[in-house]
Amino acid sequence: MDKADWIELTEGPLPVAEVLAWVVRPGCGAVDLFCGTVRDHSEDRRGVEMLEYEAYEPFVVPSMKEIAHEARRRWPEIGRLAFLHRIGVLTVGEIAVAVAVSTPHRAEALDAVRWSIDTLKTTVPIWKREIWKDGADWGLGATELSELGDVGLSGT
Amino acid sequence: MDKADWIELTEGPLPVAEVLAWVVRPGCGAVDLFCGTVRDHSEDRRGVEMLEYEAYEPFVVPSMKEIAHEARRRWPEIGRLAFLHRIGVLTVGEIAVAVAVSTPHRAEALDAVRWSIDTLKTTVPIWKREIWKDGADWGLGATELSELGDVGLSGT
Amino acid sequence: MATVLFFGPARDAAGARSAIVEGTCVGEVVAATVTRFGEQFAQLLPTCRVWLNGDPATPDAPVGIEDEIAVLPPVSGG
Amino acid sequence: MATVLFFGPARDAAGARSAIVEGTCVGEVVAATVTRFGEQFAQLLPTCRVWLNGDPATPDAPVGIEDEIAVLPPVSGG
Repeated sequence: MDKADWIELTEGPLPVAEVLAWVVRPGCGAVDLFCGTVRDHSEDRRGVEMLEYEAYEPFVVPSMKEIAHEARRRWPEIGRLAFLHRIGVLTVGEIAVAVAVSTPHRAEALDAVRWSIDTLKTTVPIWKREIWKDGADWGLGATELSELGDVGLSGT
Repeated sequence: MDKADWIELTEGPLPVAEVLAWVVRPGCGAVDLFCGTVRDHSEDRRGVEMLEYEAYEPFVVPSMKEIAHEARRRWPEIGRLAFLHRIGVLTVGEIAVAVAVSTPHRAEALDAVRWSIDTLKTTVPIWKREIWKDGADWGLGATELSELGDVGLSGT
Repeated sequence: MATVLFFGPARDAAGARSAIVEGTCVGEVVAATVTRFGEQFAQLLPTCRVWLNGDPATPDAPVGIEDEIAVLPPVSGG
Repeated sequence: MATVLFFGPARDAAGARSAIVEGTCVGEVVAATVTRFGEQFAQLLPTCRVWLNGDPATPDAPVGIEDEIAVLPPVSGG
């Protein structure tokens, strides 16, 4: 991994320890890594056991690349950046998404990670299905799909 | 590690992969991990090769425990929380400090990590010495030591 | 005529992952899906975005057999 | 009389990690360090916090041989 961005959609467990080691740069004193993990409940659905993620696969990586590009435009200090999302069936506690950024100082890493995960959640074509003891249904609290341009012009 | 907070001062490499796995909770859908890493420069000091951290050792863990306590008061949603700091000599790219938090939703994890690392940097009795090719001196941009009470009453 | 892909809840509502649907532009194809896939799908459609070959589509964009229209309900990744 | 510990830049300025310093309260001990450790240390002192046995100290707090006073310059952890 020599390139500056590590952007991946995968069915296997996300290699977060490797991501964390990869994202460190000599010129950067700060690394922030956010992980979205499978939770055992969702609003009033108790006992969620698994999540199944599906994606409009050919367009996930391009969509994450657009976010990466915009993040670098907003925070030119970014050293390395990683966006990884998993699809398929995940059990409680497993990591579904990882966002990691290195920057010289900490404020930029924290800001860039927050903006990136917020944007990823509204612009990347991925859906989750929640599977609990007595049923299964699509994730609550879904967000109408936005174009990066829509979100890209607000904030910061 | 059964307890809810993992607070440690150590001379060895920080076990961040282990921290990341430990901090995940079934009731939490978000984990944020911030790492402060050794940077190869500092303001106008180029070519920093190593940092040496020293601490008022008996009071580092108590001071970090106070921060943990206050973080849990501010964000009662926190599942697990880890603050680790390393002392001794570190080379460029090594991790000096790690702050990790899990919460049900992402905003709280990101807020709690930011507040915790900001507070840790001003209230924990640790000093760094920068060692570069032609010299060594104490870290630039040091902050007058605050009581947690001073910072604890502002913000959020 | 174009291939229409349905994702997430739209797939359940349509009862299909994909379908070949008549129409010469995006708007015509989408209108035809409403007729064909019934009430539940029709109710979901206003919350969905429609992409043509990976980009947001306008209703008057012409389509042919090679084109892929995607019906994308509110997303829930992460 | 109390043990005084010097950290970070205060250690360099004092030229010592610790010292036994005369005085019956924190204020007296600190005043004695200024006399004893010279100009560079005296200049740094106003930026330092002074702790007594791990807690912030007031100048009038009484001290004895068992007590530990720490001179803590601006911190730079993390």
